[in-house]
Amino acid sequence: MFIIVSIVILVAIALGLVRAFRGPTLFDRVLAANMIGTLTVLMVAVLGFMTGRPEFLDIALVYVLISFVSTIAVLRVVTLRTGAAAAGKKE
Amino acid sequence: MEYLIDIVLLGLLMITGFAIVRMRSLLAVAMLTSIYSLLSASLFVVLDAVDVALTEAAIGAGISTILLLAAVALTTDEEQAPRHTPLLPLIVVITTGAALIYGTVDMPHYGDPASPVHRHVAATYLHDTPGEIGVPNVVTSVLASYRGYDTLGEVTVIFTAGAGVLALLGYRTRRRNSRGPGNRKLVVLRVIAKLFFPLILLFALYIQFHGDYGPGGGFQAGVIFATGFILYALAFGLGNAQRVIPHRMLHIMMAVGVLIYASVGIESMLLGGKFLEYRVLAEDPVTGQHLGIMLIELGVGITVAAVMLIIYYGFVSQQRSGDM
Amino acid sequence: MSELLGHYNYWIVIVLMMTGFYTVIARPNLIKKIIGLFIFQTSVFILFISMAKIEGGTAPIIEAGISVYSNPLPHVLILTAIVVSLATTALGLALVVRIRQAYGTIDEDDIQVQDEED
Amino acid sequence: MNLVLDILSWVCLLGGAIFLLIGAIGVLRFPDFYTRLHAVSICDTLGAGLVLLGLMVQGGLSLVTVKLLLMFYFMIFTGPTAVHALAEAALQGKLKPLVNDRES
Repeated sequence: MFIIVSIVILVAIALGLVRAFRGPTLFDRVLAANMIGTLTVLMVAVLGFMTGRPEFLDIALVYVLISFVSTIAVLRVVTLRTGAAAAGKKE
Repeated sequence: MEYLIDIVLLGLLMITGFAIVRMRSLLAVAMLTSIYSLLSASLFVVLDAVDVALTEAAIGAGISTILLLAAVALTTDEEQAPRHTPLLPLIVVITTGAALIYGTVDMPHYGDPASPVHRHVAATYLHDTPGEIGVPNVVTSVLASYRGYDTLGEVTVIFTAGAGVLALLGYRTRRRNSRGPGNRKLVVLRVIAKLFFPLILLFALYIQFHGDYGPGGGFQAGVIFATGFILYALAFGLGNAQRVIPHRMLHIMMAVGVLIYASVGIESMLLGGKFLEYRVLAEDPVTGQHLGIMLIELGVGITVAAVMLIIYYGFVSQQRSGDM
Repeated sequence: MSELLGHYNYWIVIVLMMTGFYTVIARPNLIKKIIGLFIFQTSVFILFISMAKIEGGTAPIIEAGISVYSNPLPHVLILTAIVVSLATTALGLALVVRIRQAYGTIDEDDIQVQDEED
Repeated sequence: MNLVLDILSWVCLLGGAIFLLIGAIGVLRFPDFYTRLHAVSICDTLGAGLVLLGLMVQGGLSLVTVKLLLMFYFMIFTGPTAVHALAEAALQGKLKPLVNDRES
């Protein structure tokens, strides 16, 4: 049963990858990366149960906390760039 | 069944690798790189390397993406079209690849228990760890005790790299934050950051001190600790983060970590043992091992956290337009 | 199945390695070169971890009732290598940033042209 | 009793998996960025929540369940925040349409 769930998660990751390759905007790629982050968390959790040693959920927990930080970092960089570019245009 | 997941994950990794090479927009490449690390960390879980997966999770998903983005923001987003024909590199690459694939023919099969890798010292480590070191996590015992020299070397490399980044990028202390109009939009982020900042630090401490019993240790904890502060800096600005942990303090911490590690070694020499022989640190050899491992993991954690933060401060304080 | 695919992991590792290698030698952009190095590094990590796996084994954290563990030694080597690789990548990126400040470009060919003019 | 719990957890896991798949298909098929945000939110909240719930039932009363609960707690905070920040950044970018990805 866990194998079915993990296969579904793998398929979902593949679909997200297609979106990340296609774009078209950078935001779509960030969105796809964010979704793949969530899916990876679930994947690691399900794998822990599948191999019969679910005490290794720490990895998934780290992911939840860390991938959030990186998404925010991307958006700060992009927003700053647009802000700076807009300011440059006005002058 | 795990074999199937292994195959699919490796296939996805390969496709992502190709896409990274083909794409021109470097910000998009940075996003794909973060996806690439996510996939490789799941692969490490499938391959039973939980400690490695934890490290890759802490580093690949967070700090390495942030660094790459900061570097792209400081240079240029767009890659120019290559001016040379890629024919010669392609020939070189295909020839080398073919030679390497020919080399794999004689390698033992994947998962073969009789492979030479497993015939060497690994069995001894697995067998002796419960009695000699007394910690369940064999990776920690090998890292900190059996191969303590190696790890001291690695920590010194990290220290040197941190010093190198410091020499190249320097640092500027920000007095105060720019309270521009954009800051009002950060309300949601700031509330969440306030909620999460202590939790991430607490979790880093858990990883640091639980490393003997589960996946974790000083390397991972240091990175997670630094990521907590990066979240703080992202939400409240670099100036405020530098008021919490000033740059000077990081310089000291970076050296203190390595010094703790080395002085544990010297202490054990003074007590009549060999360098980094923790047995002599306490009456009972197993307690001594525990104490030594805890101390050197602490040293590793301090150095790694300080170096990661120095790198982040260095890259961000180069940005002209603000706090990133 | 396992006879046919016994070397699958190694093949993918080699493909990834060559992808990184190609990026390093064929792309003029310095950041792209560093990303190529990153892919190369990761492929080496996967190679080591694949070798450590034992059929039917589990993570090397001792627990009562489990007898087969995967090899912990490559895990230790790669664990430290990942952190070191991040530190050295940061050093490389810092160099790229300084090169950009000195030359105004991070394209290898442009840098060479500027060097020849001097 | 055990069987009931097992069936309950399988239902949750399968339901979660279906929502994850729906979300992923939505991310791929929806026509523009803002609509895709909805699809991702399904993955982040309902899909992840149900899968974690199913795992919690499997874990029983133990430290594992506490960790899963923590994960769920983090997820319901981080997911919406990330999507909110994304939407805002995109809105800012679209209003001053300078962030167009040059590859498109």
